[in-house]
Amino acid sequence: MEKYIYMDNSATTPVRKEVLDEMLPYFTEKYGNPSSIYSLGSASRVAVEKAREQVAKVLNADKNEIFFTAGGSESDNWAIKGIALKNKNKGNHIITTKIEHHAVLHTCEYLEKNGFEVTYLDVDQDGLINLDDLKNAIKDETILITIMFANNEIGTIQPIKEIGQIARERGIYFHTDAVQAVGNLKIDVKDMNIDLLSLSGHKFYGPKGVGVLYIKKGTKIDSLIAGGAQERNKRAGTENVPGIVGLGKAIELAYENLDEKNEKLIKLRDRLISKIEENIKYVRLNGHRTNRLPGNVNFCFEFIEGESLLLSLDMVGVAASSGSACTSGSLDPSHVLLAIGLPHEIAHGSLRLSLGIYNTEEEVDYVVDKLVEIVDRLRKMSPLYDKIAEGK
Amino acid sequence: MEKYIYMDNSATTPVRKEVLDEMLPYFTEKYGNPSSIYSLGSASRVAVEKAREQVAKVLNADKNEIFFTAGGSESDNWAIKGIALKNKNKGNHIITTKIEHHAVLHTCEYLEKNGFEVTYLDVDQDGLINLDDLKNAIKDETILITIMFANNEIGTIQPIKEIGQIARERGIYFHTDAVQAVGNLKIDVKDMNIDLLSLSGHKFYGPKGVGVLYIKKGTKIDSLIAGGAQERNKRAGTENVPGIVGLGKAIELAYENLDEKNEKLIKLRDRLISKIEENIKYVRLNGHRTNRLPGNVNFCFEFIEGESLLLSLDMVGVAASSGSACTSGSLDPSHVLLAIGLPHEIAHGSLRLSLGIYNTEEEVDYVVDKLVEIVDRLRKMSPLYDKIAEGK
Amino acid sequence: MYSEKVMDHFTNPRNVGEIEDASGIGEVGNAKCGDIMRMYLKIEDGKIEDVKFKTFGCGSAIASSSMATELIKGKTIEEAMALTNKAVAEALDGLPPVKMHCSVLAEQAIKAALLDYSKKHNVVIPGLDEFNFEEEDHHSVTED
Amino acid sequence: MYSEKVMDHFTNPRNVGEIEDASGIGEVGNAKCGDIMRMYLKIEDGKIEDVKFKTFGCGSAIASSSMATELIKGKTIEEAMALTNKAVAEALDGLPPVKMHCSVLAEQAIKAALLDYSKKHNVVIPGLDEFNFEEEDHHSVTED
Ligand SMILES: Cc1ncc(COP(=O)(O)O)c(C=O)c1O
Ligand SMILES: Cc1ncc(COP(=O)(O)O)c(C=O)c1O
Repeated sequence: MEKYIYMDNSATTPVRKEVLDEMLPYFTEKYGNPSSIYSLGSASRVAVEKAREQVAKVLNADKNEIFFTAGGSESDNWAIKGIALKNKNKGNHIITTKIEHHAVLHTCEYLEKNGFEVTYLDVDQDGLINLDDLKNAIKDETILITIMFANNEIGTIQPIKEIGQIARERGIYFHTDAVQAVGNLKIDVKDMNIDLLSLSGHKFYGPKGVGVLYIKKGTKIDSLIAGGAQERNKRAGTENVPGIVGLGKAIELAYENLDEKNEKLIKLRDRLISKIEENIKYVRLNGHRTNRLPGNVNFCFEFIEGESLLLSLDMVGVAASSGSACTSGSLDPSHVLLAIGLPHEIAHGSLRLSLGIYNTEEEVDYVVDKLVEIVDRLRKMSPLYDKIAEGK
Repeated sequence: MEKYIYMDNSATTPVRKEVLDEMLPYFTEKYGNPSSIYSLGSASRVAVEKAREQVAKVLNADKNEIFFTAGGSESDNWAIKGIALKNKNKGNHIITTKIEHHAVLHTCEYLEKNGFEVTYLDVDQDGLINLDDLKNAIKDETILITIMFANNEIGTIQPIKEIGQIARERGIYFHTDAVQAVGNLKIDVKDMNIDLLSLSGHKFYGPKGVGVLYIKKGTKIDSLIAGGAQERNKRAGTENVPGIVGLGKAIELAYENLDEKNEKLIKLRDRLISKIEENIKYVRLNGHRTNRLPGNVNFCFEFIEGESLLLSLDMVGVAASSGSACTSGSLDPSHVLLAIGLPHEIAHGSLRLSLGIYNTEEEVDYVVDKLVEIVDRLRKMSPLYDKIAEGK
Repeated sequence: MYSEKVMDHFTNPRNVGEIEDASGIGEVGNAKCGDIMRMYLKIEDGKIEDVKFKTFGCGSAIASSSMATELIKGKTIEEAMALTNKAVAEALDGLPPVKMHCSVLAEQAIKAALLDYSKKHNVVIPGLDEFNFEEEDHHSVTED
Repeated sequence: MYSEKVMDHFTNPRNVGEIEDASGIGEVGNAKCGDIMRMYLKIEDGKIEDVKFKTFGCGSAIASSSMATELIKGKTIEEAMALTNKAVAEALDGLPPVKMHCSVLAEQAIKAALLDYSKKHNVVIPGLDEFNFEEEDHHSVTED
């Protein structure tokens, strides 16, 4: 294998060199605890506050509304449990969708076991929720609407501003899991009426293990991690200073020339989509054709199973994923693909290729060439395909 | 200022060069998501599992009992909330001490607001709990005993094995916050009857923002962070691979030649203690004189206030702390010093000097010289001292 | 995740294909669960002269099929009957716990093909009747 | 955390000490809360000829004392009465929110010393009666 083609940028991304360079001093030289009052501590404090401003700027938030966490999952858990438990005197009903990330779904399921009621909205074949469904689901007891910004598997982008408006009008908190959106899409928490927003550093060329929960000023929320007075008394724990510095730098870089980068990414994405559709039969593009993340491509290849596709791609130096990375050990097909109406047997044969800033046209073409061969090989081995091949 | 003397190793430590070197490839080259099945993912998976073994070995645990978290505070919150909520059908009573870290205390207080009852054990003037008090506090409803291994402020080490035995005999889960102990003291979870143990990477020359919760096999515990299937389905979130790798390496290094390192550290510590006692009047050593962390020195200097002591030390290039680093923004005196029976006005004048592997005898002597000057200067400014000086 | 043996049998599966005039054909699994195995046997004088398979499934399903065919090729019916899923997994240097059901499928596919053979050719194969083709629900497999 | 001005007044505090034959002495705060300020005034012809202080407290308590003495030295009683805690904090280029009470203490210490002077010398100082020496409980200060 000469080269390695990474097309799993929705699973995680490498840390950019400029980002790592900013982080490095905070491991060995500027290692002070930001809570310490001596100069070494202040240097860390200043660095953390700078990162907070970098995040706030991108989201159009106030820096005091940015809280650092250990990643997207913690942010999701904190937002949902924190709002639910703090506001349970007001109501016990939560609205979400069937296509959320497990960090949201499993948290909602946990709350269901503990006295809360959750409505899981359906999505259409493109993965979009229906705003009327949302309105109809709202009850007097509804205290939280949590709907993801963009889906991690099929890339579909929800009408966040409209959802936020509905929530705002009814006085219901609105949380959005924007882990896949941040770094790729423009976000304005004020304009979009967002009360809480989760993001994770490693999805936009920042480090793993650090994220953010944006919490609009005045929001009533319990802490998930109690203890020291860090993060304005809302999230305890010695700050992951290098991680926070890296996240700040990464988000700043991600939003430099965003339009330009996205134009390039969308061109690549659409090239990949059309080449697959032109060269391979019995395929189905999952997710909305245009209203999707700039780097997301997701196909079902009928008659074959996703994991064997992934393994075969890995053998020719291509990294991709099937379902979401977090569940690739699982035997169940993706809940997202089932929610958009795919039958189980087809949902098993999905492939996600997520493009990033380092991918090229040559790579796209190489991947398509290899895909043609692999799909052909696996189909020839498949007992489902021979009937088709025979024209049955 | 020619050199900077860091004597706040209990607040945090620099990342050792050998540790950072192990971490570096996982930022930019081996950046795969450990959940991904392709080779880049497997490389990360292997690295995470290696670190898990490094931790397990030090604690004498099984590798499947090691769960990575974002630090000591998360581990404490998870252990306490997770046990309490999962076992609330068995009882609602928790036993802890008055000198725990806030990550434990505030979590207990949160549970008190939510239907649990908490007993806060007293400690004696050295900071030790009384085992009879513990036995007497146990009720039928007691589901958890959480007592720290060694105190972060005064360094006193609790009789963990005996506590564990009492808990084990009564069938009560025993959690210990060992954030200050790990890296400094020998720990054997089996021999010490520990069911859950928290530790944090940045206290032993590993990175910030990564920790561990040891959970004995068979322990019934809720997740704090739900979502993906990471950490055997118990703690969701894309793994902080570089952080985990760093923690693994750091803990391994910390336990190489531990006895030798501690002998040196204890010698330094005792030199610092006796020189302060010899050269400055009206001082009081806090914590047990011998049964304390090898690097911990904690004194009260009467008639002066801790923060002004810290600032003055910083001006001459010495980093130290007063109370715990996490609460140095606070105006209240340390709850630990109050618990060992100090009056408020004396508790305000505390100084913690925590020694680490990089400190030297020369540094100790320099710090004592400077302390003599600073204490003298501040006392001359103090309206409390002139009465003493006049012999009143 | 997978052993080298698994990867080898996945990448270069032995005995893929069909047998035109098979003595027995067995198919187990279902597409809903993500794996189907079809096994073709050519049996002469109580010996498995040839065996081929077609599989829809993950890497370990394909590797298990391949390994299972190798293990019974040229063997007697009794020997084929004695093949357990554990033996398939062991021959592959092990499978991840969540993937053990693939080896179960392989064992079942062989037995299903032998059952087909025994029916078509009116041969009694001892042990076949007792065999339970209902696989335990592998979707409830959890790690801990 | 602290401005350069604060650090300067902490490291080189102006007017530390006592005045033997002070016209008025005021002490506020208490050791339990971690800060005590004692202010000595020498007043002649309605002017503050000299001022000294002794303080037990944190860096900003010492800096506030020092700055406050500088701000009233040579001023009239009326001018000293007009000194607010905000003015002290501003002169120090600001104090962290949790430390604002230190500037309050400084203001109070001056007023307490003026009260002592007014009592000892039977001078009426307008505004002093209204002044409330009960500081709001600064222990309940939270950041959000
Ligand atoms: C005893 C103790 N427990 C818990 C913690 C919290 O650890 P972390 O800051 O890594 O969350 C600390 C240190 O800050 C500590 O000293
Ligand atoms: C939509 C979405 N939400 C949440 C997460 C969880 O983020 P993390 O793995 O950083 O905890 C992810 C990624 O894994 C995601 O794609």
